Amino acid sequence: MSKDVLVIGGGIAGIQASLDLADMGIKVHLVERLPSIGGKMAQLDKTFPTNDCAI
Amino acid sequence: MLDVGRHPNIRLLAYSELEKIEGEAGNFKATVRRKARYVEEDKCTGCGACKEKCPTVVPDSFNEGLGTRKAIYSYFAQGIPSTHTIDPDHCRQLNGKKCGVCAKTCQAKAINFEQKDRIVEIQVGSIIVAAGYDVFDPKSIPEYRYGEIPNVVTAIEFERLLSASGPTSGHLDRPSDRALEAELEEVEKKVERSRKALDKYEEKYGEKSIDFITKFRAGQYGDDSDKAKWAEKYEEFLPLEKSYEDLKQKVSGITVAKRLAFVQCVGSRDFRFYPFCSGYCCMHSIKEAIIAHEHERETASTIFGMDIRAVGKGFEEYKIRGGNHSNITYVRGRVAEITEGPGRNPVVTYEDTKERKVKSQEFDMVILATACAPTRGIAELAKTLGVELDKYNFIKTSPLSPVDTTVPGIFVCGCAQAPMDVPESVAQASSAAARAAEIAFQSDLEKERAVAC
Amino acid sequence: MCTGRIDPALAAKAFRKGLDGMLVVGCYFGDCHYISGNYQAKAKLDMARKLFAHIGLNPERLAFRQCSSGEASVFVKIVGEFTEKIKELGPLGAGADRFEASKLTKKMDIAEAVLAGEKIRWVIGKRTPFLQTGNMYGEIFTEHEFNRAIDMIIVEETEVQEILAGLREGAKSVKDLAASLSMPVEKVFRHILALKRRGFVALKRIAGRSPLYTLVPQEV
Amino acid sequence: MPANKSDDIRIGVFICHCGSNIAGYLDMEALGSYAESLPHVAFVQRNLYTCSEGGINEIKKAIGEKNLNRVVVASCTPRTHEPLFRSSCAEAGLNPYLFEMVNIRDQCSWVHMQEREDGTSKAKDLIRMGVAKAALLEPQNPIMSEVTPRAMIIGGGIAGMTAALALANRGYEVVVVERSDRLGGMLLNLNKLGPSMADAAELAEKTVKAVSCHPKITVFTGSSVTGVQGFIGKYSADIETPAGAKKIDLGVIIVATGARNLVPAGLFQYEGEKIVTQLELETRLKKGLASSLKDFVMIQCVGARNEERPYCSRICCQTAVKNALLIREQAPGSKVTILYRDMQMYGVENEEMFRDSKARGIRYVNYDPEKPPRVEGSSVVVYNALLGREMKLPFDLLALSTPLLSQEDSDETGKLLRVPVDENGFFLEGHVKLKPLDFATDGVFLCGSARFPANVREAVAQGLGAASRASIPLSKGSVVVEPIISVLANEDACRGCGLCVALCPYGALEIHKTEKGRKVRVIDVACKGCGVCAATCYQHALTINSFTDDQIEAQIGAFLG
Repeated sequence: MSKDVLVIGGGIAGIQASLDLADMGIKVHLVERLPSIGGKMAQLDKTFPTNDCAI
Repeated sequence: MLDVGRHPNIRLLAYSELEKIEGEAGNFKATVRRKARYVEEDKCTGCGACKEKCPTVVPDSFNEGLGTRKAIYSYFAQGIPSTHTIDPDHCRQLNGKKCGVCAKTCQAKAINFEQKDRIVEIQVGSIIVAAGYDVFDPKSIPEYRYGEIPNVVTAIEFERLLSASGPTSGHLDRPSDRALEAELEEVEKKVERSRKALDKYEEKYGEKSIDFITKFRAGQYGDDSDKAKWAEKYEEFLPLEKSYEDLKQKVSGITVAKRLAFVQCVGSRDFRFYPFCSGYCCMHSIKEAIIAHEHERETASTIFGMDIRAVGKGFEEYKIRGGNHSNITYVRGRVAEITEGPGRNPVVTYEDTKERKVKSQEFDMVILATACAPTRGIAELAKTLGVELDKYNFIKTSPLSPVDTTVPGIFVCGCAQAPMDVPESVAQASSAAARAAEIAFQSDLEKERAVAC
Repeated sequence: MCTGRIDPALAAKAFRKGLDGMLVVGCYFGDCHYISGNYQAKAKLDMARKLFAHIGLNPERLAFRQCSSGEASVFVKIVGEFTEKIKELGPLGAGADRFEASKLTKKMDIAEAVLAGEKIRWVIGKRTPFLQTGNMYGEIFTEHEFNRAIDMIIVEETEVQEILAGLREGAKSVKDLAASLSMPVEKVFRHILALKRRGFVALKRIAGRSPLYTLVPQEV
Repeated sequence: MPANKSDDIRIGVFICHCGSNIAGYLDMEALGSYAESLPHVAFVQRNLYTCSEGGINEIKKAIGEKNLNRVVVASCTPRTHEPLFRSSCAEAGLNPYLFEMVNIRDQCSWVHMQEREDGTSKAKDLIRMGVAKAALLEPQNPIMSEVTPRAMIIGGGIAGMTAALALANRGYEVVVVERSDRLGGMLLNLNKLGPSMADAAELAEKTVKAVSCHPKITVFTGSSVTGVQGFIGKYSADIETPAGAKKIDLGVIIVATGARNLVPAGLFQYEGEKIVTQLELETRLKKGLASSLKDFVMIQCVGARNEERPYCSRICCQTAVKNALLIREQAPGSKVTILYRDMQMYGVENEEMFRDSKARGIRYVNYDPEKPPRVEGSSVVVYNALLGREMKLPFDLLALSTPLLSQEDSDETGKLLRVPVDENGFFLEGHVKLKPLDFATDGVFLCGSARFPANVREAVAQGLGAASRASIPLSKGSVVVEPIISVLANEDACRGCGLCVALCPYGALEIHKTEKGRKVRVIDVACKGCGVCAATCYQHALTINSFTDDQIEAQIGAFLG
């Protein structure tokens, strides 16, 4: 039995899932295809409806 | 994002791909290929000195190819990890040429051209798939002529043009104008080179080229081979100078894009491609139009859509605000085709369903609100994991267990499950985490479970 | 830490120490990591700018600007423009808003006291509620009314602080104070009465026919 | 700061070359000797990479050998490297809050690559400021508070029940407080759930049963929360139950109070018989439609997307399409026409259902809010833009799609929990994009239609998600907070006026009575250290650890030379 979790994809969904689990004390292995995590959201300039900066 | 990088419970395997999964819920064995970066992760400090010196310029995929990066690069400025990566397709050294400039520059001695892919095996109890989506490639819609008309761009490309950290530092320079400017620069260099060559002759013979050529053409110099070369150079120079002046004229007339058309449902709600609604694109277009208007107060945007779907919290209000304060006009209807008019301006032909007329309108730029397409490689990933896909190639779930895939212990969140916007992705990510945590703590709780009815 | 931490009195202190300009750069509205700190910062600094303008300092020397952490070029532009502006204004005390060194210190002491004052902080702090849900009587203020109220408070508080500063030099009569501060006698008298009521000022003695007022030491 | 104390201050300054990133553009030697000249500086060292293992060891060694009690590193950005340097100080036995970082790379050498002299002089300024602040730093200790391993969920609808089960299955005790006399919420009034057409009653029954007999879940029906005190990890709630008042200790709270349906009194001649709401139509469909009904008309956006209620209620279009399909099933041959403004059939399944409904002959007529439909006897008259004329649609039953409204008492619930509601009365999450299920106040979470109208699938996902968020403090067992927070540095100066309490965005300040009168108190674990209170307190009674007025002034003073 292993308690660890494998998360595939380092976009906003993968990041959030990883942080939640890690904060619960579960060890997470986050695999991302690209050289950096961030996904599509990192490419956004601002997000609606508040026009916040995306990252 | 930064928190992921420094969380003691997260092992970040960036630039890696899942190769194989064995086992079952509570006991999976994952095989992951860590691709060679040719940079040692534990030595690289992310300082970026290497990329300053790297001689090879490559289109930047983070900026959707609108800007450039080097063959050694960090994916984007604030990227985590900040470890740099050598692009093996473009690096001179890795392609058998002499270079190694980065290795010489790096004082941390982090460059390692000999690095190989590594395979790691990981034991896990559950798996969360958050593989995301791809932006639909609108090239397959012939009537929109994306890729042919330079000033027709996708929403994500436009996002990079709007971004202060993007290739235009947030100025709405049209792709055709940027190409023109690049051409001018190119021609300017040629003119300069040509001018220099002429200068040498002029100095040598103490005569202006323009005076010389009249005499030469009149045959005054006979068959002096040096003079013939001068003449040849000058004949080359003349059209070059002409095209330079023309270009300069054109470039001086360039202004930023101020008339924008947003075309909704590009690839979505379209039987030829994806029949579903991608959910976020209406709001994305409204946002881009509002930001564009913030950048340049004279900007006027028209959003062409069948329905404007503003269903999230505060979205409808945002849409109304856009109309009232940001010069946005909403037109109900589907765009039939896009053509190119004078001044490289795209022309949109559409049916105005309110007035029941086919109309055409000229814009400075057209932005295509592209569909949320299942990510490339999702079929392969699903096969590796053994999970089923739905008919559109998103990962299948059941309506009342929104994050459970068809395999116990494997969960899904975000756009890998279906198109959704950011807060929904975040909420679903937490849901998937809750389900995964249930498995992680299951053994501790089995006794208590037994008591439950 | 957040721009909301910037105490406006710090600006007065900094100008007194010899700073020529102070630029506060915060996040965009709605994007504050601390929810509303940037709104607070803007309200406080706007108020400080008004005060500085009132006492003769060019308010451009204090600026509040916004950009996001991802916008290097915007930041550069903001800093560049501000630097140019300050260069154009010249050093404080030597440029267009010329003060003598001794006067500058005095002015900044008064500015600091006003900015650190109870009244002004309550009004600025309660800006949003005043504009949205009204004051304790349920009167809702328009932006314009609120700004007028602020302007008035700035004028009054400056006068009060000037009077207190005058008294710090020793007991004085209303007439003397009015003369040295070039303020109408009735106005000084009104402030003195209010200060007396609040226990900041007391009657010391009567010199001839005019009463002399003095400061009451305050507990910290 | 007492004078005798400052004599003992020994600052170590470590200047990083960052390879050539800093050293390539600034005069490092000059920086080094300049740092040595600064007050209290006992040791200066330059490193190729201070963050490398070698650099870190040098810091640790110097702390011991040179008896340093403050450390300044002049290098890159605290965003990435401050945690590393802090923990290195701690490892060498120095309180990590006696560390100060100066950014001479991102904000200096990188910006001034062509201006070696000016860049170097700016770096000197920055180092001088850092050293001046370091001299005034005080040791701090992380703040820890235990978490009571129990969650309270307010609202026993599908979102609340899902959250309750998820937490209980993780082994935490859960208290569910439901206002009505049974669990189930809005689900109890629904017929089928689109687009799968699953039976709502079946789901309700299954979930209610699981919740009711879970050994870890206590359900209070017919009950309400009347008071909440405390903060994350240490809440105490007063619950009014039919069996009397109860007081329960809690660690976290989830708000799942749901929403209610607008009854469109006065709109489109609504009377609840022949002209009904979609919700009433659900009940009729549940019982089976009378066979006499043949012509059905639905009107969307009734009482929504107008001046009074500007928002779109998200789920009414899908409800209408679902009910239209069910009508066609129950009454084959019937006519169903939906009058709409925009069909909000977002996503994969909704759009599919929408398409399906068109294939099955459900008719859609777009109407312009400027020319809204009107009821004339047993017909609806509407202007059809496509035809360019008015149409008259007779109906046997007219269904009005009305929006979900926030609960009437959401404002009071918000005040009770010290969390905000938006202008429409829905609870306002911590961040619209990135923290949809959290509140700005730690320890309180949000899911379902209490946040914004959600369908059952979304409510389930959010219920699970909120459980995930809430389980974080529960599983840690304690809350640890960075000590860079507000402190009442001068209690005597505090007059208990409460201005800071009114301005604190996190509800982290409260007024309490002491022997010296009313004074403010900082709730450590709730404070995020924004500093608004310290910048507001006219008595200078409050300050922020590591960003005190003295420290900031010292930096400004040092900047001026």
